Amino acid sequence: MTPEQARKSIFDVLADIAPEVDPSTVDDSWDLTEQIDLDSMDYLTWMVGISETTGVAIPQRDVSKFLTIAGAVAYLVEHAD
Amino acid sequence: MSASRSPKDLLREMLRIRRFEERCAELYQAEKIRGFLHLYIGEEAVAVGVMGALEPQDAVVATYREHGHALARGIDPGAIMAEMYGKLEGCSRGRGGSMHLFDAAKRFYGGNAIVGGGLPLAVGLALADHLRGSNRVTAVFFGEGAVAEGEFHESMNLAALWHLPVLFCCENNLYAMGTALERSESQTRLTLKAASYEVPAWEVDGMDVLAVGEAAGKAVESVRAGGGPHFLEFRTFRFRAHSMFDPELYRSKEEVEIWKQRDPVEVFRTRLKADGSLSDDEWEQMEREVTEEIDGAVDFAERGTWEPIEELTRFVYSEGGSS
Amino acid sequence: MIDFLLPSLGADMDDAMLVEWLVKPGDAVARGQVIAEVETDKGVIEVECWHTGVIEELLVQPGLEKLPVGTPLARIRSHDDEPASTPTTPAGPTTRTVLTPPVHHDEPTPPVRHLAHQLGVDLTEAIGTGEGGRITRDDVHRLAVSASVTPTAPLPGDRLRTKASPRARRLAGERGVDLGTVAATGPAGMVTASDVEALAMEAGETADRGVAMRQAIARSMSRSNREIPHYYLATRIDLHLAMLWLEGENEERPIAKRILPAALLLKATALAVRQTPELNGHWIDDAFRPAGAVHLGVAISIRGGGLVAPAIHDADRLDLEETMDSLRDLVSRARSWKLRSSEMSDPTITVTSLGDRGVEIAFPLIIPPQVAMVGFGKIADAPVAADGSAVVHPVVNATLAADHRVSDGHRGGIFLTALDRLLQEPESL
Amino acid sequence: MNSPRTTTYREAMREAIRDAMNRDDRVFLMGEDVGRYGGCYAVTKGLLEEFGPERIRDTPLSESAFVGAGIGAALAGMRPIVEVMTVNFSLLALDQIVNTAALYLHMSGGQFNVPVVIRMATGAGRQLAAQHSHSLEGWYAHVPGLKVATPATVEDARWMLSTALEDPDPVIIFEHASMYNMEGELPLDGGPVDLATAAVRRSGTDLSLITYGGSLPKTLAAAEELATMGISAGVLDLRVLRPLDTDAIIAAVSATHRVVVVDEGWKTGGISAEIAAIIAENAVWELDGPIKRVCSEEVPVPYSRHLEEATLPQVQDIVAAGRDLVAR
Repeated sequence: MTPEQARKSIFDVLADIAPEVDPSTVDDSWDLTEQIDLDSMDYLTWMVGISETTGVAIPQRDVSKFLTIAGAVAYLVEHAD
Repeated sequence: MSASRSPKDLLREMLRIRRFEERCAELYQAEKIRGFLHLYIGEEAVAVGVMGALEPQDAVVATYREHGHALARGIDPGAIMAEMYGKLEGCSRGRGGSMHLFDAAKRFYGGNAIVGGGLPLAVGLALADHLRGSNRVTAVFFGEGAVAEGEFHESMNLAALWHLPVLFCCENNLYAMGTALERSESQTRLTLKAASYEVPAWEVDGMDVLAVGEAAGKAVESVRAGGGPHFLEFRTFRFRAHSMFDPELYRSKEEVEIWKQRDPVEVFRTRLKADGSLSDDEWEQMEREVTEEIDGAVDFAERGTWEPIEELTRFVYSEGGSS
Repeated sequence: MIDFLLPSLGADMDDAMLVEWLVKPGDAVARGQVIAEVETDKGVIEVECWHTGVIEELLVQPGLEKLPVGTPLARIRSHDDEPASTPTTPAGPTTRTVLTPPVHHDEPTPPVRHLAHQLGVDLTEAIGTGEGGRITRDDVHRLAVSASVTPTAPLPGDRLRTKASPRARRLAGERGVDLGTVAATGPAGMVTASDVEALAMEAGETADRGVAMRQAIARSMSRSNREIPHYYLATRIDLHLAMLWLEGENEERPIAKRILPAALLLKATALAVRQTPELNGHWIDDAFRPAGAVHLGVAISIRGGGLVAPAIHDADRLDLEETMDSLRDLVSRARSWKLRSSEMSDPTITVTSLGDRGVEIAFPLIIPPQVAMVGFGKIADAPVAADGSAVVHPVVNATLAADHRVSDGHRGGIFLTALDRLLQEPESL
Repeated sequence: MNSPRTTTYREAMREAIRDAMNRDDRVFLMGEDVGRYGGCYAVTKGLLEEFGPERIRDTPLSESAFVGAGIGAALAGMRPIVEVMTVNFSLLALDQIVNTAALYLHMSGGQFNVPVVIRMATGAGRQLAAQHSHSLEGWYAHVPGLKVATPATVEDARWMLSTALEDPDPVIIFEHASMYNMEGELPLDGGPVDLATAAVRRSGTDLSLITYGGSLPKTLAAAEELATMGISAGVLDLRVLRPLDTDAIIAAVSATHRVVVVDEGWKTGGISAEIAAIIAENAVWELDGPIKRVCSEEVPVPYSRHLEEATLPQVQDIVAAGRDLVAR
C-alpha cells in the first residue's frame, strides 16, 4: 500500500463521519481531534472503518498511532501487506 | 304626599302630567324619543288620586303606561325625560326607556312591558311585609286587559288566600290596545271577578280626582289595618291612541269626544273656577310653572350623556361578589 | 319662521304620504291642533302641529308620493315673528322656548360608534351620508370594506386541504412538515399530531429540521430553567482500576468490538440509579411519577449544532458490549435523523459526557419532564492520595443535576457514592 | 379527624334547607306540596312540623304567581327558596324568571337585587314521558343575570344552597331526579362551596369527558370502562352552567387534545353546543380530533322503557365516542 493509497482510504472513511471536512486543509502532523470535531465514538468508528477497508487490524496498543494523519499513514503502509 | 292636599294641588298634579305627556308626543315625532310610548292623557285623575292616598314607605308597581304614576309618585321629571332620551342621567340609566322607569328611593318597582307581569311581583312585595309584620301597602296598577291573564287570577287568589296587604288598582279604559272590554271578557263587571276571591271591590269614577282620592284613601286605610287585599276598578278613558303608531280603528271619534266632555283636568278646573277657589291668574300661573318645569326637564334630557359602551355588562350581576 | 316637518309617528315608520291638509295659508293654528292627515302602513293618522302661529305656506301637495320622515311640509309664522300685531288669543301658554329642530350633529350614535370600534374603522375623518352628515351604520360597513384589511397570512401547511387535526396542522407549521407527505393514522383517516412528530424525526430537509430542533431545545431548556429547582452535586471518581481493566479487555478485542470508557460510565450510571429511584422518572401534573425501567438518555451532539438525547432502553440490563452496540447505533441514527419518536419521548434519566471536548466539570440542565441528569467531564490523569502518598491516576468528575421537588442532596450523594463504588469493580458492570 | 358519614343526596339537600332556615329568618320555602305532603321528592319532609306554615308555604298550582311572588319577596329583602316541582312546570314561570328576576338589576340601573333561589328537579329516566322528562338547564344558562348550579355529588347537594342564598343575584339549582337516592360521603367539617368552578372528578391523559348533574355517574362509569381498554379518560364535572368555568374546559382539552361532552339535553342550541363553541374558539389548535357530543336524541322523551333508553345518553354511547376519538 502506497502512502497516497493509505491517505485516500483514511479520508474516505472520515468523509462518512465528518462530511464537512476538506482533506486539503488537514495538517498531517497535528493531533486530529484538535483539528476536527470528533468525539471518542467518532474516533473509534473511524478506526474501525479504516481497519475494515484496509484489512489492517489495529490492536489496542497501537491506537495512539492514529492521533495524526502522518502516524496513521505510516502505520498502514507498514502493516498493510 | 298624603298630607291633605288642596284641590289646587290635585289640579296642578294632573295638569303637570297632561303637559308632560303632550310634550312627549311632540318629542317622539321629532325622533328624540324612540321605541314604544304609551300616553296617560285622560287618565290623570287615577294616578293623582291613588298616589295621594299612599305613604312614602308604601310600594308601587306600574305598567308601561306609567308616566303619570311616576310623576305623581314624585320621581323627578328630568330623570324621566332623560330616561326616554336613553341618557345615562335617566332614572334607569337610559336602559329602560318609557316602559321601564325605576326608583328605589320612591319604592317605585317599575313599569312592566308584560301585561299582568307586575301582579305576582306585587304579591311578593306584600308577602315580605306580611312575613315581617310591617303595615306597608303595595299598590299595583294594571289595565282591564290584564284581567284576562292567568297571572291576574293566580295573584288575586294568592293575595286573598294569604291575606296580603295589596291594593289592586284596575285602570279600566275600555280598550285593551285594540280590543274592547266586551270583546275580551265574558264577565265585564270586573269587581265581580275580584269578589269571587273574597276581595272587597268597588267601582270608582276614574275621571273624578276627588272620587278617586276618597275611594283610594278608604281602601288603603283598610288594607293597612290588615283588611287583606282590596280591588278598585277605576272607570276611565285614554284620549290618545294606545301607543304612538295606532290609527285607532277600533273606536269612533264620537266616542272619544263624548269622554272628552269629562276631561278630568278641564272638568276639575271649571269646578274650582265656579266655586271661586281658582282665579284665572292662578290658572295661568299654574300653566306657566308647569311649562317651565317641563322645559327644564327637556333641557336636562338634551344635555344628558350616553352611558359608556364599556359599562354595558354592569349590573348583569351584582358588583362586589356575593356579599 | 318655523318649518313644520313630517313627524315620526312610530318606531318602525320611515315614510308616509300626505293625504289631506286641514288648514290653508293664513289660518291660525294652536299648539296640538290637527292640521293634516297622512297615510302610513298602519292606516291614516292625524298629524298635530306643536307650534302656535299662522300657516305661512304649504310646501307639499297631498296624494303625490311617500315622503321620508323629517320632510318639510309647511312653514308657520310664529308669534314672535309678527310685527306688533294684536296677539291672537293662543290656547296654549304665551311664552315657550321654541324647540330647536332635531339636532343632527354629526356625532354618530353610540351603536354606530360601537360597530366602528368592532370593525376597527377610524371615524375621525369619515363623512356620513345620514341626516346633516351623520355617520350611519352603512357608512361604517362601507369604510370597513374599503379599508380592506390585508387578508390574514395563509395557514401554514399544504395548499391541498389534507384532512389533519388542528394540532397536527399547527405542529406541521412549526416543524416545516408538508402535511401531504404524512401517513395518517388518526380517526377517519385524519393526520394527527403524533403522525407529524414521527415524520419530523425521520425525514424532512436538514435546514428545517435544524430550525425545528433548535426551537424544541429552546422550549425544553427554558421550561427546565423556569420550572425545575435544580441542585448540583459533583464528585471526583478514581478510574485507575476501571481503565486498567478496560485496557486489558480491549487487548484481546478486535477494533470493531472495542469498548469505550463511555460504555462503562453509562452502565454504572444505569445500575447506580436503581438504588435511588427518585432520580429516575418524570414530573407530570405537579406530581413525580417514578419510572419502572431505566431508559438511559444519551446526549448526542449533531454535526453543525444541535443536540438530541435518545434513550438506551433498559440500560441497566445490558452488558457492556450491548451497551456499546446500542450507543454506536444511537449515535449513527441520531446523526442521520433516523430516530424513532418512542426513543425520543421516554428516557427516564439522561447522561451527558463532555470529556471529549476537554471539559472538566459539566453543570447540565435537566431535560423536562425528567428529574435528574448526570454529567461526566474528561478522563485525565491527576494526583490522587493512595495510602498516604500521592500517585497519578486517571480520574473523572461526575456531576448530578437533580430536581429538588423530588429528591434532596442526601439522596443525590447516595447515588454518586454508588456510582463511584460500581466503577471500582469494572468487571461487575 | 372526623370521618365522613354516608348520607343520600336527598337528605343532604334537606339538611341544607334546615340549616339555612335556622340561621336566617329571612329564609322561607314555598312551592307545590312542600309542606303537608313533604315534597314531591320528599326533600322537605318534616320541615313543616319544624318551621310551621308561615315559613314552609304550600302554594296553589300557580307557578307564575308563586315564583313571581318569591321574586317579589326577594326584591323586598327576603331570601326565599322557591321549589318548582320540576323544570317541566317552570315553563309557566319562565316569564317571571327571565323577564323579572334576571333583568331587574340591570334594567333598573343597579337599583334592585333579586336574591332568590329557585330549586327544580330535572331530567328523565323514569318513564314519565315527554312532558315530565325535560332537561332545560341549558335554557336558563342562556340568560345573563341568572346563575345556574347543577350539584352532582352529595357534598355539592349539601353545600351549594348556602352559597346560593348568600348570592345577591338569582340562583337556580337543578337536582336530577335520578340522584335523590344516591349515597355519598359528607365530610363532617365540610363548608360552603363556590358556584363558579368545575371539578376534576377523575384525571386522565388520553381523553377528557366533560359533563354535569345527572350525567356524571354515567360518565364516570364510561371512564372506568375505557380504562379497561387502555384509554385513560379524565372526567370534568362542570358543577355550574352559568358562569361556565371556561378555563377548566380549555385546560382539560389542552391536556388531552380529545374531548367528549356529555349532556342529557338535546344537542341543538344546548349547553353542549356552547361548550363545543368555547373549545373551538379558544383551544382549536389543541384539538387532535373533532369535538364529540353525547346527548339525548332530538325527540320528545318517549314513555316506553326501551325507547326512553334509546333516547337518553348511555354509558355505551360515551365509551364508543371515546374510543372513536382515541382510535386505538
